[in-house]
Amino acid sequence: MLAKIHVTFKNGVLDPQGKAVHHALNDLGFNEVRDVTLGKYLEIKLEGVSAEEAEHRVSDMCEKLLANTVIESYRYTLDPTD
Amino acid sequence: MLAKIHVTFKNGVLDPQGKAVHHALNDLGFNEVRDVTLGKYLEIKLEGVSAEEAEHRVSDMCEKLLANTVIESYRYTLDPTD
Amino acid sequence: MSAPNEPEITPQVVADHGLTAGEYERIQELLGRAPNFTELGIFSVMWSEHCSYKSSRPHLKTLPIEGPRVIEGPGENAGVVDIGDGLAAVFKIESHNHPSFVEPHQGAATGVGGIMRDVFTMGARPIALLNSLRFGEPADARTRFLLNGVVEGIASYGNCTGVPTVGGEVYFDPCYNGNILVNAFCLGLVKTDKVFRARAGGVGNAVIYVGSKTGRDGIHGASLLASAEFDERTEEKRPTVQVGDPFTEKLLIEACLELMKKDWVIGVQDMGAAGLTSSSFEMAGREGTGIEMDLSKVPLRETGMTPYEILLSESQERMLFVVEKGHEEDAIEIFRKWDLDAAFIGHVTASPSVRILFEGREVVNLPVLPVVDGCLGLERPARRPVWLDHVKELDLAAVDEPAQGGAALKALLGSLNIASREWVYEQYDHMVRLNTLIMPGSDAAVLRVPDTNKALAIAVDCNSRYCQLDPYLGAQIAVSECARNIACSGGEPIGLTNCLNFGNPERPEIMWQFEQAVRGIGDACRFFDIPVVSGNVSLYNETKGEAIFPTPTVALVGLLEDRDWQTSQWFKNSGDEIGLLGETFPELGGSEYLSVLHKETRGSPPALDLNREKRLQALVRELIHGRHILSAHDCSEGGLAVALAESCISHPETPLGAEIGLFSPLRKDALLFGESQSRVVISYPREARDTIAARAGERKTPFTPLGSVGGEALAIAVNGEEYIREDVRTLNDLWRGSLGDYVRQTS
Amino acid sequence: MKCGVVVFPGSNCDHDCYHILKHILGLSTEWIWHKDDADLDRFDAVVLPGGFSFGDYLRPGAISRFSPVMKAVTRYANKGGHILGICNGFQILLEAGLLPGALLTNRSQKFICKPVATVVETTETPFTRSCKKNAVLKLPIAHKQGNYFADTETLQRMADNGQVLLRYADAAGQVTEAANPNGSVGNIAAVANERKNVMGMMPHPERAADPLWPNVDGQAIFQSLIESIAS
Ligand SMILES: Nc1ncnc2c1ncn2[C@@H]1O[C@H](COP(=O)(O)OP(=O)(O)O)[C@@H](O)[C@H]1O
Ligand SMILES: [Mg+2]
Repeated sequence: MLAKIHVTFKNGVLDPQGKAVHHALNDLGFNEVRDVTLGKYLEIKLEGVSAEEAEHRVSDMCEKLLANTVIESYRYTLDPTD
Repeated sequence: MLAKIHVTFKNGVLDPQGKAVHHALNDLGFNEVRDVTLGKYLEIKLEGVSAEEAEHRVSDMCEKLLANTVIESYRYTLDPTD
Repeated sequence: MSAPNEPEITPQVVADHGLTAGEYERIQELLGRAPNFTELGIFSVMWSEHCSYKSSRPHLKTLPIEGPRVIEGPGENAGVVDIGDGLAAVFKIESHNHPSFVEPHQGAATGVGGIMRDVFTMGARPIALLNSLRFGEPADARTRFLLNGVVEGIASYGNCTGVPTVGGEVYFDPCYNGNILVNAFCLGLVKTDKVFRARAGGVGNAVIYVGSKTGRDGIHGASLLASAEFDERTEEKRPTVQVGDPFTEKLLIEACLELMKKDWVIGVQDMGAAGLTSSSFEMAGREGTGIEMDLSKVPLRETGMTPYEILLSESQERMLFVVEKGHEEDAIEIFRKWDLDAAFIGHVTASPSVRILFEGREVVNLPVLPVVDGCLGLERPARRPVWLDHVKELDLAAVDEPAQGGAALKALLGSLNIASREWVYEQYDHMVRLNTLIMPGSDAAVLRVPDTNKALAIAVDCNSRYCQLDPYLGAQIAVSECARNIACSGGEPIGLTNCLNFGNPERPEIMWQFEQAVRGIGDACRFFDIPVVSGNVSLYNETKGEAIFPTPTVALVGLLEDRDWQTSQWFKNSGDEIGLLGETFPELGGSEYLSVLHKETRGSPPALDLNREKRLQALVRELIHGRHILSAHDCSEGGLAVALAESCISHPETPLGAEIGLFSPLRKDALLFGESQSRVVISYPREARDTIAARAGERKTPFTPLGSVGGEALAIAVNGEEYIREDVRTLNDLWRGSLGDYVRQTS
Repeated sequence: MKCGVVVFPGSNCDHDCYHILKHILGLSTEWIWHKDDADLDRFDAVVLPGGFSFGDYLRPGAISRFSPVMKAVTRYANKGGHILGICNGFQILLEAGLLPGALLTNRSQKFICKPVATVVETTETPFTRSCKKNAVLKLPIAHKQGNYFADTETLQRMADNGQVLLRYADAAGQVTEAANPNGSVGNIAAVANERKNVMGMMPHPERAADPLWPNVDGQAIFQSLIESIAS
């Protein structure tokens, strides 16, 4: 079972890295770039859990460790074949 | 147009952050976790480019700036509706 | 006049803004009309406890703030103290407690950013950061998370801006379970004739906004959150947490210092709590002028922001400048060079009011003084807590005296309040800019003053357990101990800044603690002739009715006329002699020993005789300046035994042993672990002993040779019988490892 | 001898390098602004100092390598000019492809500031020529991304070609796992390009070069440069 997790800043929270990348891309001549956000992407391999359990466990991991829910939100998908 | 870009470590590159997260998850009692990789996730909003152009431009951004191809690989999708 | 679609003002809206009905009435009286919604927002932040100091002001007025070296005392963004050679030290300490509890990394990071801006606002280049941290009980899983996050946040911000973090303190106590403390200190250097002030002078001069764009972050953050107790509802009321951008701060430092070299810069203030509102009103207020500005010109990060939001945003890394008319473009050009946003948003006016336009219409028009000064100081009632009578009792006869002292010494060295802070300061760049002569790990950090032969010593201190048991005495001890740390490093204190962390001032017991502590600081400073030049008050550190121990943290800056006087706490050579300056009394009240080994916080804190303390410090300095002693370490938490052990093992490279012989009628635990004040452990070459004895005699300070440096063990005999013998490597591993082990350990 | 110190936005060891070169070593030293891409031929050596250029956002060095000055730095390198990248400067040279490998986050995931010991592996470079082979240099580190990585092939080529200059070691000069502060492969602390005119190092020689502090081991690096240029 593979959990694919995206952690990104909530709306309105300053994303200094995204801002810097945006700036850099414009400087490099990518003038079509209007906005950049930079987040985290995790792949977590799980073993010995059912799909339902995994659902619950992964959301628990996000809440407890992977996302800082004060400023970040998260979403994930579970891939049972992986 | 929204480009969604995943940057992850290449095979064979030790991912110290992924390892640390793996460790921390095990410590928190998530014993079902077998492996963790930690990468970056970027969303880039583009304006005034066609889908073909975007394809080309985004791959260019990745090669030049967004990934360090000595250690990282990247993949992306383009979402024309966003 | 008002912005479109503003809510109507109802009693509920007034209450939600943290204003009482009485205060709202007073606002109407002062204005001669009702404020509109945006104006109400302005009053709400400016009259909040955080900005108005309404509970604390009457007491703070009693602090001694004058001295021959003082260039700017409290009232400006930071205090300024002359250090000679045409230079001044600029410093201040400030709290970021509530945000750090909610989001430790960003809360602590933005705390560091804020205090740095206070310092470079004065025209000074920041050269040192310190911090004073308080966490709850170690067993609480959240404590580890908070400690990790706070330290990482401080590191991320300080390291990136290239300002070294050179010292601080970390304590754990259950009283901080729901309210951690994060107090950040910054020191900068400025030429005395280049000190800038937060003033909007010169009618017609231009008001320039610089730094990051304004977003919706932290609206009512510092002001409201720091002006009310925590409860379950705080979670929901929580404003968007501010995320720090240390890179922008670094650019801002460089750009501002570059701009401040120009002689057409009139005044500047950072946008801290209450953002654009407080900076504009306060700059006008100090000068007796007014400001007119157009919010449509403010660089914004988000769309659809209202004037209310723009004025109250606490987005980080922003400053407000006033420059001479005609130099708008020159100023903006400098910021452009550093790729920073900057905009010409308004000008200084003669009439003492702030007039704010947005999209062509007037949305605010308020007289300056009622806003900045109109909030009435509160004479809050104060009452001594009755529980004090109970906790002061301590029956030593009921406390077991251990037959051997080794186990107690090891327990103390491995306890989290005494163990080495290496795990913390290794994460801080404490060397950048090449000024740090004495790095973290000694009584005070010492930094050279570039281009002179001088150095500055800096330390922060507060034993809040003492303050809980006796806030007046505890506060006096904080000042004394801090000054002692400076003396041990070779310096003479020249200025103090303080951060007063207390519970809810609406409770008379808390107000009593506050009043006592302020009096304690004031009396001690007057006695030592140390001016208080800046400070900060953090109230409402209380969750569900549980207040923290009173924690009046003080930070002192000391001057070394000759940087070669710099002295560290660790023993230097085998064969040197070890001695004690000062006297030990049977005092275990409020000690770390009682807390760690007997799980008790009770009794009276150790007595303090200010005269004795002053003589001791003068003696230590005299011995250092005369090059008679090689190390000096003050006895604080854990007493004499811990001070001796630290002098053995805190050497950055090689721990050294010591053979000690004590003779005393006291109980052995009081002798070794009691925390009697005004004591310093020194080491010196044998031949210096007579000189030291003579000087000590002149200063009427007891001097007792205790033994010598050397060997593999710390061995302490009492009245001829061995009481402690421990391998120094064992002690070293225990002391250095335990904080890191604690953090890495899992619950 | 004339040195240039490049200033990127967010450089913060620029003053320290300048101080050591100019005031301690007495070399003529100039600042180079990152937006300036004029030729660097007037310099005998160019230093890319430590810090957090562009905040280290995205990856340390990732954005800085596109500053106009990097065009000049690359031309200078190709002509054989001496370039020393320290800490963040090393990271930038790697991102620019002027040195082999990459730097990952420290094994501990923490920023580490402390003195460490390194052992000199080769003295046949302009940056180490006045050191003794296997000499131990005590130098401070201060970084969060100093965990050096290169693939096996690259490492082999570097070893064969003498491109590893310093490795983390214990006080006796033994390269041990316990002496590895950040997880770098093979304890690598400093590397050079094939031609040996470009060096990158994570430790800060400029923090161990002012006699006001007891340790001046870092002077060996600068002295080597001075000797090479003189000869
Ligand atoms: N938060 C911190 N940041 C940096 N250095 C710290 C911190 N806490 C403690 N230190 C350093 O660790 C040493 C010991 O701290 P402390 O026990 O408070 O000293 P003392 O007993 O002399 O008051 C000091 O050098 C202090 O500056
Ligand atoms: Mg202390």
